Amino acid sequence: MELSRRNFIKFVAGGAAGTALSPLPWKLTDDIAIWTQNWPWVPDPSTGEFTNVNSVCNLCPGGCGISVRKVDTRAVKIDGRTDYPVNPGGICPLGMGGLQLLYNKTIRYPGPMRRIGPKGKGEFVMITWDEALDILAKRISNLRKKGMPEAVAAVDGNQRMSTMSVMVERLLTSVGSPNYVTTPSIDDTYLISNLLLQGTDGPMSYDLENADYVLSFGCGLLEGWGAPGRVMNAWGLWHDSAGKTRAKIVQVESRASNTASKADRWVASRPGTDAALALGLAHVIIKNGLYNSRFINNFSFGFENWTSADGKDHVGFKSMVLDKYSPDQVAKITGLNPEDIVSLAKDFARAKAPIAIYGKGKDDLDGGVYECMAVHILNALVGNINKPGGVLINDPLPLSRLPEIKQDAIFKQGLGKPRIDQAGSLQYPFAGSLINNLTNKIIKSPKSPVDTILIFSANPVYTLPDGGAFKEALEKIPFVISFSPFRDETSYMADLVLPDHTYLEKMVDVVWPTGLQYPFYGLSKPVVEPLYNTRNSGDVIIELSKRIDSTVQSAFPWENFEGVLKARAKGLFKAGGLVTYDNMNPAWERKKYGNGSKHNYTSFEEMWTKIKAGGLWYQPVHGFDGWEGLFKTPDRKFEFFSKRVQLAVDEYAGKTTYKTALKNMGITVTGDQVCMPHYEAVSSDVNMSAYPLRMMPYEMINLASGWIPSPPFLYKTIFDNQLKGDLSFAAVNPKTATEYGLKQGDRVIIKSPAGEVEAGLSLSDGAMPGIVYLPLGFGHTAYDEFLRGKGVNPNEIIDAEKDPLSGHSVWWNTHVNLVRI
Amino acid sequence: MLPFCFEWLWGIDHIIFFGLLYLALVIIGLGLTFVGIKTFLQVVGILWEKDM
Amino acid sequence: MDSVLIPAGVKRCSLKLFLLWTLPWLGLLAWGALSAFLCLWKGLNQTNMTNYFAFAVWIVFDLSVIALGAGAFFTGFLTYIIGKKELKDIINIAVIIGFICYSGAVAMLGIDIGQPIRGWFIFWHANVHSMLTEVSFCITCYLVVLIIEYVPIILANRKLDEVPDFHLFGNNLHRIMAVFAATGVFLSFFHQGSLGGMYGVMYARPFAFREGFYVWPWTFFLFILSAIASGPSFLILCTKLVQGITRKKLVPEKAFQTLAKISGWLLASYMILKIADTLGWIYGVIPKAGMTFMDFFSEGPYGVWLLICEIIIFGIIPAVILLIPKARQHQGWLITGCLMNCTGIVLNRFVLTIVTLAIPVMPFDKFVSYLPTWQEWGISLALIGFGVLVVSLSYRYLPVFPKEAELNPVAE
Amino acid sequence: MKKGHDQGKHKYGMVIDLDKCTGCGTCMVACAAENNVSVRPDESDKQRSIAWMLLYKIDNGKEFPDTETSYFPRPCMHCDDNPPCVSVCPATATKIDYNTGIVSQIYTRCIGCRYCIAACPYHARTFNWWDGYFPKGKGLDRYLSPEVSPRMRGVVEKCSFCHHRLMRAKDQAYAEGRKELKEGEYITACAEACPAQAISFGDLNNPGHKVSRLSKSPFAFRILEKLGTNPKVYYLSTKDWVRKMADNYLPGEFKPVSKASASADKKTTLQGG
Repeated sequence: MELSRRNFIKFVAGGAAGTALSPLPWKLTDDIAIWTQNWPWVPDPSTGEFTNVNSVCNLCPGGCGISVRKVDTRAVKIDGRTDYPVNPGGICPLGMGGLQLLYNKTIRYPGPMRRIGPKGKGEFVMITWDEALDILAKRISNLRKKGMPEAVAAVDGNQRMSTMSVMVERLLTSVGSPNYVTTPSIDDTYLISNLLLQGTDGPMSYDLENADYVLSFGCGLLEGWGAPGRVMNAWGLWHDSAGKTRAKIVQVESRASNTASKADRWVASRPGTDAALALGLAHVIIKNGLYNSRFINNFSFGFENWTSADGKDHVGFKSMVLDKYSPDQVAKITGLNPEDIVSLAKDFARAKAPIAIYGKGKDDLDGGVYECMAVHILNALVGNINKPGGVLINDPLPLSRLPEIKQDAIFKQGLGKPRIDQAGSLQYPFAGSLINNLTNKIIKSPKSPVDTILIFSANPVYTLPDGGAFKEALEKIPFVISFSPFRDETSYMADLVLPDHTYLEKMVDVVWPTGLQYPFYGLSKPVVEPLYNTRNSGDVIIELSKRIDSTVQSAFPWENFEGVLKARAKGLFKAGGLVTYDNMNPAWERKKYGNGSKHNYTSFEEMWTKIKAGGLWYQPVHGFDGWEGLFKTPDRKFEFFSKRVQLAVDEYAGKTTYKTALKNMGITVTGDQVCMPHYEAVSSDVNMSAYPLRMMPYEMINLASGWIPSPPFLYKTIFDNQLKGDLSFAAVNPKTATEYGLKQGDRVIIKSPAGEVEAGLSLSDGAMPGIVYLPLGFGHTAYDEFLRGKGVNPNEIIDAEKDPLSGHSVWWNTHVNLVRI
Repeated sequence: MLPFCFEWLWGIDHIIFFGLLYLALVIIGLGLTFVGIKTFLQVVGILWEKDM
Repeated sequence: MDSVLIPAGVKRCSLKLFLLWTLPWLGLLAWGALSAFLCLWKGLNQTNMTNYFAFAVWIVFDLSVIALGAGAFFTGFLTYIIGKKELKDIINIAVIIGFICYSGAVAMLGIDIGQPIRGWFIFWHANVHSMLTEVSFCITCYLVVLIIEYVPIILANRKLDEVPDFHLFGNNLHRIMAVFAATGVFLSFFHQGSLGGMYGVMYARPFAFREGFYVWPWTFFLFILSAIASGPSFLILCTKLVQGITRKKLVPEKAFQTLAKISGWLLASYMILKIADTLGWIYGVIPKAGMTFMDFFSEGPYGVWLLICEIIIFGIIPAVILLIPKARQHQGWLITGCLMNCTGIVLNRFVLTIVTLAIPVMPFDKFVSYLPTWQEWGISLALIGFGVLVVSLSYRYLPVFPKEAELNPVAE
Repeated sequence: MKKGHDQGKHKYGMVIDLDKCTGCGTCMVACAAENNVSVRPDESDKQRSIAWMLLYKIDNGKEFPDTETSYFPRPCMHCDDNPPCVSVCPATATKIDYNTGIVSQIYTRCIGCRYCIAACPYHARTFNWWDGYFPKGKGLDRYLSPEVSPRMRGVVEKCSFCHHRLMRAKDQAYAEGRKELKEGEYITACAEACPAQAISFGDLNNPGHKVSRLSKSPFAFRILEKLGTNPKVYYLSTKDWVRKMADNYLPGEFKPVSKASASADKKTTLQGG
C-alpha cells in the first residue's frame, strides 16, 4: 500500500518530467504555430510567369489605357498606361477595381439563360447558344412575317458611334424597326446644341489642357465627367506649381462637390439657372465691350437686330440679353450677388484662354439644350472657338460607313411607321431618341406596342431617372432580351439573357471619349480567355441575323465582329493618324501639325495590327486657328439666332397653332427669343406645399451609377456618412434640417410624387439650403451581397419634367418632402 | 530568446534583459530541484532525519 | 461526507449548502467558457474592439487585477523578507488571491491576442525593447512562483498531509519560501512597472506619454507604487469579505491594521508623486504636442472629472482615512478607505487604457465610442467567478487561516 | 539603443500634393487591389474595415457657401529613426529597415496583441478582425497577387510602401546588370495609379529625386510632426487651413507659410441659395 502509492507518485512525477524534457511538447507547439501560418482557408495565390497585357478600359466612355498584370492566365492587377494619350498613367477607381467585375462569379451569367421564375426574381436555367439564338430569331422573323417588324425595339447603352451601337441600330433597321432607342447621355445635348449654333455634327471638343480659365457649368470634373482619366490628369496639370501658370477653375454648382470644393472659385447658384447665369455673364461682357468683335461681326449671325428676307424686324441676341439679363435680374433668378456676376464675367472675358464648359455631373444623363447653348455662347462671345484652350470644332471620327442595307417590303413598311418615342417628330424635331416617351407610351397603351425588346450594355431599370417607370414597361412587354454579362436589375426582368463578355474578355472599340479635343479611337483586346460560356454581342448579332432571314443576314456580310471593326477602321487608314503614343509628346500640345503626325504604317493591315497591339489611333490636336468656313449652319455662321429652330417651330406651327406648338415643345417664351438661347424656368405642376423641398441626385467618382456595377473595392472609399450598414444618407444643409426639426443621423422618408425612399440624414454645409442631395449608385436590388440592398436609388423617386426643345428628361429637379421616422 | 535564435543580438540590452530573466529562472529552478532532492532523500531515509 | 478533507478543529457548512453557494460562480465560469470558445473559434470579431479601441475592457481588467493582486508579493515581501510576524496569519490568503489574479490575467491575455497559438513567439522572438515583452516574461515567471507558494498550502490539506512525501515536500518548500518570495518580489516589481511603462512609452499618444528615467517612463514607477499601495487594501477587503460571509473572525485585527497602515503610507506617497507627474505632464508633455490639457476633454464622455475622481476623491481621501489610526481602527472607515483606494487604482488603469485610445490625436480624426459585447463581459466576469470558487474551495478544504481554530473554538 | 537612420543608404518617402488630390479614392482601390486586401460585404464599419491607404475628408468648418472640403490620403507614415510601433512590438513582428526606411510587418510572426495599433497615432495599422472574405466558388480569389501573401485572421497589417515592388524593381535592375535603381523604377501602387499625379514617390536621401525636392518646399508639411515620429510621408498644400489641420497648435502657434500662400489660399465663393 505504502509502496504502491509512493511508486504511483514517482511514476507520475517522472512521467511529467520525462515528457517535459522530451522534444515532443515543443515540437507540437511549434507545429500548431506553423499551422496558423498556413490555414487552409486563407487563400494561397498560385504564382507563375508574370506578363503585362495592354488594353483599353471601356467601363465608361472615357477610354483610358490600361495595362493588366497577369500571372500565367490569371489577371491580378490593372494599372494605367503611360504610353496612352487619354490618361497618362492614372485611371479612375472604377477602372482600378475592374478585376472584381471579371472574377466575381456570383454577379455574372455563366451562359445563355432562360427565365423560369417570375420577372424580377432572377431565376433562370442555362440553355445552349443554339436554343437561345433560335428562340430569338424565330420571334423576330415571325414579327417580320406578320408584317409588324416595328414591334421589335432595342435599348442601346453603348457609346454613340461605337461599332457596337452601329451594329445594334443596323440590326433594328435591317429588321425594319425604327424603334432603336439609346440610354440618355449628355452627348445628345452636345450634338443638338452644336447643330443649332454651329450646324456641325462633330463631338463636343473642349481643349481643357490648354485653357487658363475654366468656367464649368455643372461639369463634375472630379466626379467622372467626360473621360475621367484625362480630366483628372488635366486637373493635375492645372495645379502643377512647377508647370505652366496655374489655370483658374470656376465651378457653377449648387452643392460643394469635389469639383466645387477643389475649384479656385465656387459659384453656388440655384440649380437649373445655368442659362440665366450664362446670359447674365454675356450681358456684362457685351455691355463692357469685352467680346471679340472680329468673331461677332464676321462669323456670327443674329447678334445685332436684323431684318429677315420677308422684311420682318428681328430682335438680336445683344438687345435680348441687354434687355432681359442684367446682373440684377439674373441675381434674382440665380440667388447670386450682382457684383459677383460682374466680376465673374470680367475675369472670364479677360483671361487669355477662357473656356465655358457645360455638363451635368458625370454626364451619364441628359442636360438642357437651351442651357448648353447659352453656355457655349460665352465661348463665341470671347471668340474662343477653334483656338488654343477653347472649344474646337472637329468632324466626326473618320470611320467608314457600312454598306447600304438591302430594303425589302417589310423593311419599308416597318420603317415607314413613326417611332414610338416620337423622336424626330414635329414635337421633338431635334431628339435622336427619347426613352422616357417610349416607356410612357408602353405604360399608357392597353397593349404594349413593343413585342420584343433587346437591351444592350444597359441597365435602364436601375439607371433611368424615371421613378421606376421603365421596370413597369418591361412588365408589359411580352418578350425581353438582355445582353448584359451581369446579373443586373434589367436582366432580372428578361425572358432571355444572351450574356456578353466583360470588357476584359473581348475586342471592342472606344470612339471619341466625351469632351476630348482631338480625334481618338481606342480598341480593347481580350486580356484573358472568356471565363464562362459568354459571347461578344457583336458576334451574336451577326449569328442572329443569319437565323432571322436572308434579307437581315445580307445586312451583316461579316463573319465576325472584328470584321465589322475593320470595315469601319478603313476610314481611319485613309485619314491617317498615329497608332503609337509617346508621353513626352502630349496629344493636346499643339505643334502646328508638327506633332509627329507622320504615321508609321504603310498598309491598312499593318495599321490594324498596330492598333490591335497598341489599342489606340489618334490625330494630335489640330493647330489651325481660323473661323473661315467652320460653321455648317444654313448661312455658314455661328448662329446666335438658330434658323433651324425657327424652321422647326414654323413647321410644327403650320400643323397646329403657334401657341400649341410652343406649348408642346415646352417653350414658355415667344417671338425671336424662342430661337435664341434663353432661360426657361423648370415648369412643374407639383403642389409646392406638399413637396416644399427639392431632391437632386449626385454622383461620385468612387461609385458606379451607370449600367456597370461598382466593384466591392469602391465601398472601402465610401464614407460612413454616405453609407452605413444598409442605410445611405441624404446630404442636407443644417439650416434646412433645423427648419424641419431634423438632426444628424435621423432616419427620414423622402417622399416625391413618384414614390418614396428611406434614408439617413447627413448634415452638410456643402448642401444648398432647401435641397436634398441623394447619392446615385446605391440601392441595387440585383447582383450579390456586396451591392444588393445597400442604400437607396434616387431614380426610384425621380419625377422628371421635359427639357424644352429636346424633350429630354429633366432629372435633377424632383419636388420632395422629408418625414422623420 | 536563445543565443542561436536569429533575433539574438550580443547587445547590452539583450544581455541585461535575458541575464536577469535567466537569473530568476535559475533561482526558481535550483530552489525546486533542491527541495525535490531533499524530499526524495528524506523519503528514502538517507541523510536528514524526518523532522515531522 | 467530505468531512475527512476539512481541516481539523474548524467548522464548515454542509456540503449541500456549499455546492449551492458555488452555483452562481460556476454560472459565471460557464458564461466565460462560452465566450472564450467563441472568441477563439470565430476570432475577436466577437468583441466590440476596433482599430481605434485596440485595447478594451479585458486590458482594463488585466491591469486592475494585477495591480490589486500585488498584495500577494508585497505581503510576501513584508512577511518573509522584512519579517513582519503578524502577517503570517494572512499570507496564505494573500498568496491565493495573488494566484487568482495572475492566473486569471494570463488566461485573459491568452484570449485577447489575435493568435493565441503563437503567444509563445513573445518569448521565442522576444523584442527586449518592448515593455509588453517584459510584462509577459515577468508575469509568467511570477505565476510560477505563485504556484510554488500555493503548493504547500494545498499540500497542507488534511488528507494530502497524511502522505509523508507531500508533507515533507510541503515543509521543505515552506522552509526556503523566502528565496521564492524574494524572486517573486523582483519579478513583480518589474512587471508592475513595465505594465505602466507600456503606456508611458507611447510617445505618439500625448495623453499617455510620460518622460522618465533611462528607458523607464514615470508611469513605470507610479504603477509599482500604486500597485503595492492598493494590493494590501484589496487583501484587507477580500479577507474582511470572507470573514463577513463565513461570519467568523479569521485573522487577528493586528494584521489588518499593519496592512492598512502600510497601504495608507504608500498611497500617500503615490499621490504626491502622481500629482507631481500630472503637473509635469500638463506643463511639459502636452504643450510640446501642441495641445492644452483641456483639449483632451473637448469631446466624448470623458472629462476632467475623471482625473479629479482619481486623484482627489479616490486618492487623497482614502490615503488620509488609512493614515489616521482612529479612522482605520473603525471597521466602517477601514473598509471605505480600502474600497476607495482600490477604486482609485482601477480608475487609473481605466483612464490610461480606454481614455488614451478614445482621444484622437490627429486634429481631423474623430472620437469613437465603445461598449463591450456580452462575450467580453463574460470573460471578464468569469475571472470573478473563478476567484470566488478558488477562495471558497481553499477556505473549505485547506488550513488557509492558521489562527482560525484558535479564534473560533469549535464547541463540543 | 536608438539607432538613427542617417547612416541608412536609401530613405524612400512620399510627397502628396493636396492641391492636386481630387479625393477620387483611386489610391485606396489601387492599394487594396495591389496588396490583396480583403473586402467584406459590409465595408461601412470604418473602425473595423481594413485600408492601408485611407482617405480622410476634412472641411474648413465654414457655412454654406463658404464651406470647403479637402482630403488627406493617409498611407503608413513609415516613421523614421524610431517608429512608435516598432519598439513596442513584443514579438519583433514589425521592423524598420534602415537601408530603405521601410517599416515592415511580418504577418506570420504577428501574435495580434495590437499594442502597435495603440501606439500609432495615425491609425495606419489595422487588425484582421475576420478571416479574409474569399468565399469558395465566388471566384474572387482569382485576382489575388502571388507577390503579397494574404493575411490570416488575428494579425495586424499595414501599408508596406509596396515593398514587393521594390523587390521587383531590384530584380529588374539586377537582370540589367545595374546596382542602383533609377528614379521611378520603384513607386508604390497608389503613386502609380493617381490620375492627378498628386502622389510622388522616391528616395528622400537622393537630392536628384523629385520627392526630396518637393519635401523641402515651403508648402511641405507632415502630419503630427511635433510628436517627433518623423514621418517619411510629406504633404503639400498652399491652403493654410489645410496645413493647420495636420497638427495640433497652441493658440497663436501656427504660422501661415507666406504671403504667396495666403493669396493662393484665398478662395472666393459666390453667395447662392
